[in-house]
Amino acid sequence: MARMNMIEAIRSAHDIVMDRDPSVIVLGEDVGYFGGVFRCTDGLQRKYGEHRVIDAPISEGGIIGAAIGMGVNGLRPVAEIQFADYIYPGFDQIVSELARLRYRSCGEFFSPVTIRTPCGGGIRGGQTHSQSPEGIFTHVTGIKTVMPSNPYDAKGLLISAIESNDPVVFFEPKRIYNGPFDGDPEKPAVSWNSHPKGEVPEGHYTVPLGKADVARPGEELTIVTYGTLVHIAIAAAAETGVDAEVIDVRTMAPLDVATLADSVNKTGRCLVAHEATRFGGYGAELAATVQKECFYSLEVPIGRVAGWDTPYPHAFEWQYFPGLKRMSAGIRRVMEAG
Amino acid sequence: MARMNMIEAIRSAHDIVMDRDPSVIVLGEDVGYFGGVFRCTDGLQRKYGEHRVIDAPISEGGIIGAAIGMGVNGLRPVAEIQFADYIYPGFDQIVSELARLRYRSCGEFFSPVTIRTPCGGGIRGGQTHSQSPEGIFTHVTGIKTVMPSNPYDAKGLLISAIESNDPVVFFEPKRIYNGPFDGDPEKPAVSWNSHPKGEVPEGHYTVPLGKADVARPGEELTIVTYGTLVHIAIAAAAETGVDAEVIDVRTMAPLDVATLADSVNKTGRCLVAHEATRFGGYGAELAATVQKECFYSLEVPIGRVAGWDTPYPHAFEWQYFPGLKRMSAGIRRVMEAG
Amino acid sequence: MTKSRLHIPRPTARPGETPDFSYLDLSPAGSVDKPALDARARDIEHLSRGLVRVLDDDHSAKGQWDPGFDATQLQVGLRWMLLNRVFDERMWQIQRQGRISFYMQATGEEAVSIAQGMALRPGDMCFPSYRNQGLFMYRGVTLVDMMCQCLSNTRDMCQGRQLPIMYHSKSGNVFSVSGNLGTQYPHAVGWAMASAIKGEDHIAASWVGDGTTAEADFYHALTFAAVYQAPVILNVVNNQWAISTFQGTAAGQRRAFAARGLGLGIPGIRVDGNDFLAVYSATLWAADRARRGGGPTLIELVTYRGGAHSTSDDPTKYRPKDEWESFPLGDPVERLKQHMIAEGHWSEAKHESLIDELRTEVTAAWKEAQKYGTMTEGPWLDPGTMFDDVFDETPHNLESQRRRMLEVERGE
Amino acid sequence: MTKSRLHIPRPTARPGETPDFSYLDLSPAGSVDKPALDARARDIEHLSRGLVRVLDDDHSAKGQWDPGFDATQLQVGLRWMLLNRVFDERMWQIQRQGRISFYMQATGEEAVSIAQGMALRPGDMCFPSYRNQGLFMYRGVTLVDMMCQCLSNTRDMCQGRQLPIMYHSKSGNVFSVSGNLGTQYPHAVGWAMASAIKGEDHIAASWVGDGTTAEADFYHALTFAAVYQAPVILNVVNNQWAISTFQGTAAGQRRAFAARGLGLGIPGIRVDGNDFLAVYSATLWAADRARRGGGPTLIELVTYRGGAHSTSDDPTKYRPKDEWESFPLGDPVERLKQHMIAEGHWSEAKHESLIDELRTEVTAAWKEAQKYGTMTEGPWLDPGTMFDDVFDETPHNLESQRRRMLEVERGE
Ligand SMILES: Cc1ncc(C[n+]2csc(CCOP(=O)(O)OP(=O)(O)O)c2C)c(N)n1
Ligand SMILES: Cc1ncc(C[n+]2csc(CCOP(=O)(O)OP(=O)(O)O)c2C)c(N)n1
Ligand SMILES: [Mg+2]
Ligand SMILES: [Mg+2]
Repeated sequence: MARMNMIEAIRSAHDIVMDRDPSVIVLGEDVGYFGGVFRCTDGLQRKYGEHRVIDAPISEGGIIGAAIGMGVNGLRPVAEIQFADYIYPGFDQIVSELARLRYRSCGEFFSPVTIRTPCGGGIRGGQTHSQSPEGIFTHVTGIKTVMPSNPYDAKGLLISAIESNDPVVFFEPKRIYNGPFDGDPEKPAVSWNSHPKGEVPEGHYTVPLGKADVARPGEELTIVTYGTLVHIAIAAAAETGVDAEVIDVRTMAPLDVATLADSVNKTGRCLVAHEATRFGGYGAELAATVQKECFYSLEVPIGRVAGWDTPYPHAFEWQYFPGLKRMSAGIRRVMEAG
Repeated sequence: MARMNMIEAIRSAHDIVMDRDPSVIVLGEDVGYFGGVFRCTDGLQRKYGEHRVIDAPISEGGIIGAAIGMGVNGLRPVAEIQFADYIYPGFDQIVSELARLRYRSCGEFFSPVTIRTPCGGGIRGGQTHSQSPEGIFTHVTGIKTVMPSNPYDAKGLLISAIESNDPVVFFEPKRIYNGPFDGDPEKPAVSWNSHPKGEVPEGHYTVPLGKADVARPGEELTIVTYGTLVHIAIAAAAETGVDAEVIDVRTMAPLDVATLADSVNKTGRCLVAHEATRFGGYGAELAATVQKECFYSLEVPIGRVAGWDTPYPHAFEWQYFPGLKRMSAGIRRVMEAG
Repeated sequence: MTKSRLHIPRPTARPGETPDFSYLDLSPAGSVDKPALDARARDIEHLSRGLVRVLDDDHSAKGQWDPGFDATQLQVGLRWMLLNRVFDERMWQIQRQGRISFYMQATGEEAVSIAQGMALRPGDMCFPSYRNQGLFMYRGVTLVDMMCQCLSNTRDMCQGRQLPIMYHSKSGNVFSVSGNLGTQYPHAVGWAMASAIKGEDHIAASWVGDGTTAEADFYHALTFAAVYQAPVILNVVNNQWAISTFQGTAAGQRRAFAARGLGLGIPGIRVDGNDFLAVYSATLWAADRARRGGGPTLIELVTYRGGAHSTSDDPTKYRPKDEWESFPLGDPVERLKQHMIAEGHWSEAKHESLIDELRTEVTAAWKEAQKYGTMTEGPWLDPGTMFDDVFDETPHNLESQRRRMLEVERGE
Repeated sequence: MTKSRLHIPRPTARPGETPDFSYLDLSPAGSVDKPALDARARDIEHLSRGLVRVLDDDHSAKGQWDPGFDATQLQVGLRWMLLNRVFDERMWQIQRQGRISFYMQATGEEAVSIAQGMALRPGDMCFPSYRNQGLFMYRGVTLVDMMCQCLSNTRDMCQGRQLPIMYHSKSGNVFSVSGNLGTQYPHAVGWAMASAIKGEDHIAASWVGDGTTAEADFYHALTFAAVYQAPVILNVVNNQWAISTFQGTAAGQRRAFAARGLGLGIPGIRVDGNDFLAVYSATLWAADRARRGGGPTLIELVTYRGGAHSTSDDPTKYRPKDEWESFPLGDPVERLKQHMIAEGHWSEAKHESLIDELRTEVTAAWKEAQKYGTMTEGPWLDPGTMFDDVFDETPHNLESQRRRMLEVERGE
């Protein structure tokens, strides 16, 4: 076992898979010589060559389009989109092609592309470096969507994604690349060093796609969330003294309904939380599913804590971002209801 | 009053607004000389000239990008995207620019673009002429999303959209361009001629954005839906003999929560229905909102009837499309639950 | 408003007006020289201005681009072009009779799929547009299989999931046709990049229409092809029309589509798309160049969309009825036939009997195809299959939707 | 895997290697002729190959592109370029001291914003990239206002909603800077189309970097500009680098960016971007041409990104430390200064005192800006304003979110 932060875990996942399978190639803006603006691919070009770790033109549509073609020709491309905020120029290729190729050709053609992209706020990055667009992808059938919340899962899920024959959009919550974050911007940064999920095997292992994780067991309330907010939910449970069960969704689509339902059927209360804007977000699906599956166990309405329905406001990110304050307020609301 | 089908009503809306306001211009693929593949802009170029009704290159991204610039320069562009299935190449311009321009410039710049696009299935159009992508847009703050279900609303809402200073994505359910449709593909087509909502004033009037409509009053169950499915819901109420209240959402964002909540608080049962795939769709937001607002009135879980979570399957559209059969089954399920 | 200064591109003729193709720059057959395979892109920019033609008005083959075909090769070409045409005619009728829901012809453009198909090797991968049915035929998809796709019947290669004409052929190395314009172009480039990465010498080819050149994916493909010198042939089938808009609406008015890649260093060849020999020869040149590491070539095939855009279209609404008849590059089938007659390889009688033979073949295929089901008669596909192939393995949520769908169908 | 044949574009030098700009095609000052304003696009394609230069190595102005500036005009240009540079230097330090969160310099590229700003008329609309701060300054945005934006303080024109440097100026006709690369390019074309539709003679101009030319919006803009002959100037600021990738990764290796529009019939001019006079003159030519209905022009400004990409970047990781010093086109400020000295309009002493004056101005502005709030000290913006301007009128759901937000802030 080694100690890794999320960046190192992601890099290690690439390394392990590239070493085993020569068909795995990496492409994206600044991923090659430079190793990526977040360093997630650092050293890979030196090790695997310029023909397997490719600096791409600044063209998200072209990157995804070309990756699809490479995948059809037997490669297993891992494409990095520098920030999730910049994925939209490639959206048509994802929705109209990547997600539907296997279906429309009855399995004759498919392209096992993994698209990695850092997402989320809390880093003073302003509107175009902070978005959480996962809810736009979870509605697209034919792709799997993943967001890990710690180095161990990041590596295991990324290996699963790259080895999967299905296209995967892999969101990386950049706020916790270097350490878990409990949602209080005033507190000093911590590192993955002392966190159990910062212990990561050096070799090959997988975390299965499609399985949620109970990040904190509890009895009084279920918090369903993912990414950075998993840690904030755990911190808020401590702060409020509520014995919350925190479910880390991990794979957003397909969703592990059973793990959610079991928990809410036990606790009778549910809070759904994400950074993305609330209206029409992925949390709506979580709430809709939970109300359906757990209607007769639910004691109070399902609460939602999410980014407000505005663009990401640079200077107000700590009023906007669902940090400790808002998570705790959300918990209290659900506990006091009924 | 005149009799109009939805195409005529949409054409009339253009005509009325273009006549009043010389800054209104129309652009899109085949909209000019030819009058649009669905004829929605037929005759407008002859009347208003090639400089106000503009045949555009086949470039949805360019159409929306250029429209934004025109809007910034004082025009009021109405852009047609030939099929909603082809809107994705323009997605980045919608999300990153159109929706955020006013916000990021604190109101100094904005662009009052209306994007019209035919959506939905049931016309044997296969995957790329049948999609219902509204759920991808309702999650994008800064744009309004609209879908009318009849000629009267189509004209009134479209005039509101064009006259609004906010960007609007205006979905047109092509299945009911020529007549309402009760969801039974075996039955002969009907026309708007005999439908009360086919009576449309020739002149200027508006239907306000942001207001839902009670399309059928009822006491036993609330069906929340929009577009083509409004008519199918009404037909299914008749078929099942359930006294359902059918709410036509009309404006999907911002949502008229009060009208929904009032109805469900009255009936105690709710079915949400749309053509789009179910997972992560707009129906999830409807269900999440209703469970929150009406928790203590709800007698049974909110049901969802929607397209299955597969790409649109050409030959199986009548198993896939939420027609009369599935709507009635959905009603029965909700009525029999509890 | 004051007087507008916006330039509006206008076609030279609209319904009721006299067709006028004076805007088309033509060069005489044989007048464009054929550069060496290793010519530098900058030294062959003139190929994007001229028009590579082999077949002259007197039906002889002229110049350096003449591939020097023997009688058999010519007959193979003619046969497949004719089959494409006869097939299209028949499918059009079948649609008109309401027996399939939709169809698109390649009438007048058959040289594109057939001559280019012949110039490529079987291991080369094709990323077609919806007007490349000829490629599928030439690469081994049977007429019955193509018809079954259009019928969405029990033998449909798409298992009912796709609109008619959205074929695919893994064994024939022809990619799945997409309804979204131009999306296949960057796939071809990515495929070609993969071929180069693997050190293989297969190349890729893709096709888009003149109108589609305005889509982002067209440019994405050109950019990536230029940067990585991908072994790919990027074809623009300039059939003058994109539904109701003419090629000027795609910025074809000032400079030929063949020039679209020059600014990225991609050589462009403007070819008489109705000249079977010229199309073959230009394609082979570009393929050989790509295979030797010479990188991408953009080929513009100047042709004319002889028919309606699709069965949903009525072209008399936006262009002169008789425009095709005035098209200076004629009809590819007719031109090859006349050449073969002039060469002594062919006759009107042989031609007629070939047409008869092909019609019979198509009729037989249609008869057989219907056995696997039609729009009105069974056997039927199992609708439960609609949940397959969304993913590699069908996840539980789709399995339960499958069950629920069957319940609803049974009236539960 | 077998040996890959993929072409990988490589910069001529990486850290530790000797800078090598031999790949840059240069023409001597005055060697490129200046065509008539109504020259046809096809007749001036050579402008995309040469390099329009006015300032010669001996600091004199040469040739037809010399705008013949008087001393005052030259001083205006120098003053604004210097202000841009001094401002950038100061803001960079301020960021390094942690007093603003982010910054981007235009070091080495100041001629672009200033000379082009001077060549355009106030009624012309600019759609800038994030490196066009000089345009905002020149068009009347005060240093204090720019600093307040970077501070997100109570006087911030963006009311705290935007990352530093994302300025906008309605009164100065400079559009809101976007963090998404290239999206402003089609806006400029649409704006220009609207100007033409309205029969006005205002033109639009936009700027992107060499790397950004690979984005779809670059091509969308070119296509629409070509089709409608929009009165627009489309600038590519080729500063050789796009973060860590060099211009070859954007397909700049085989053909200059100025040629990118030739295939659409858009004339391209390749200009020495560090030659204040050449930049001014080429821009004025393109502007006059556009204003007369001559349509769009693509201008490539060949320059060098003298600094890091942004405060988040460390260029020593990917390019030689001293590359800028070897850049054959030098430094635009230095070159204009030397020209003015050579012309007898200027002196080292005057230059030094101008720098002092500008530094004082910038220091005063910084002092004032801080009064409106800093990252650590008030006054503060009201976070409730974050719900404004999402729509024209704030809908009820946002109003209730505003209330809820304030409740949570108060600990409710
Ligand atoms: C992304 C997208 N936009 C619009 C359409 C609708 N459409 C289908 S074919 C067509 C015209 C294409 O013209 P061209 O590229 O010239 O090809 P041709 O039909 O002439 O072969 C249009 C606009 C589409 N299929 N996809
Ligand atoms: C759509 C999009 N993709 C990626 C980025 C990240 N990014 C910001 S600047 C930059 C490099 C741009 O290089 P260039 O266009 O040459 O401009 P320069 O910085 O050199 O002025 C990149 C990749 C972005 N902002 N937007
Ligand atoms: Mg065409
Ligand atoms: Mg650059």
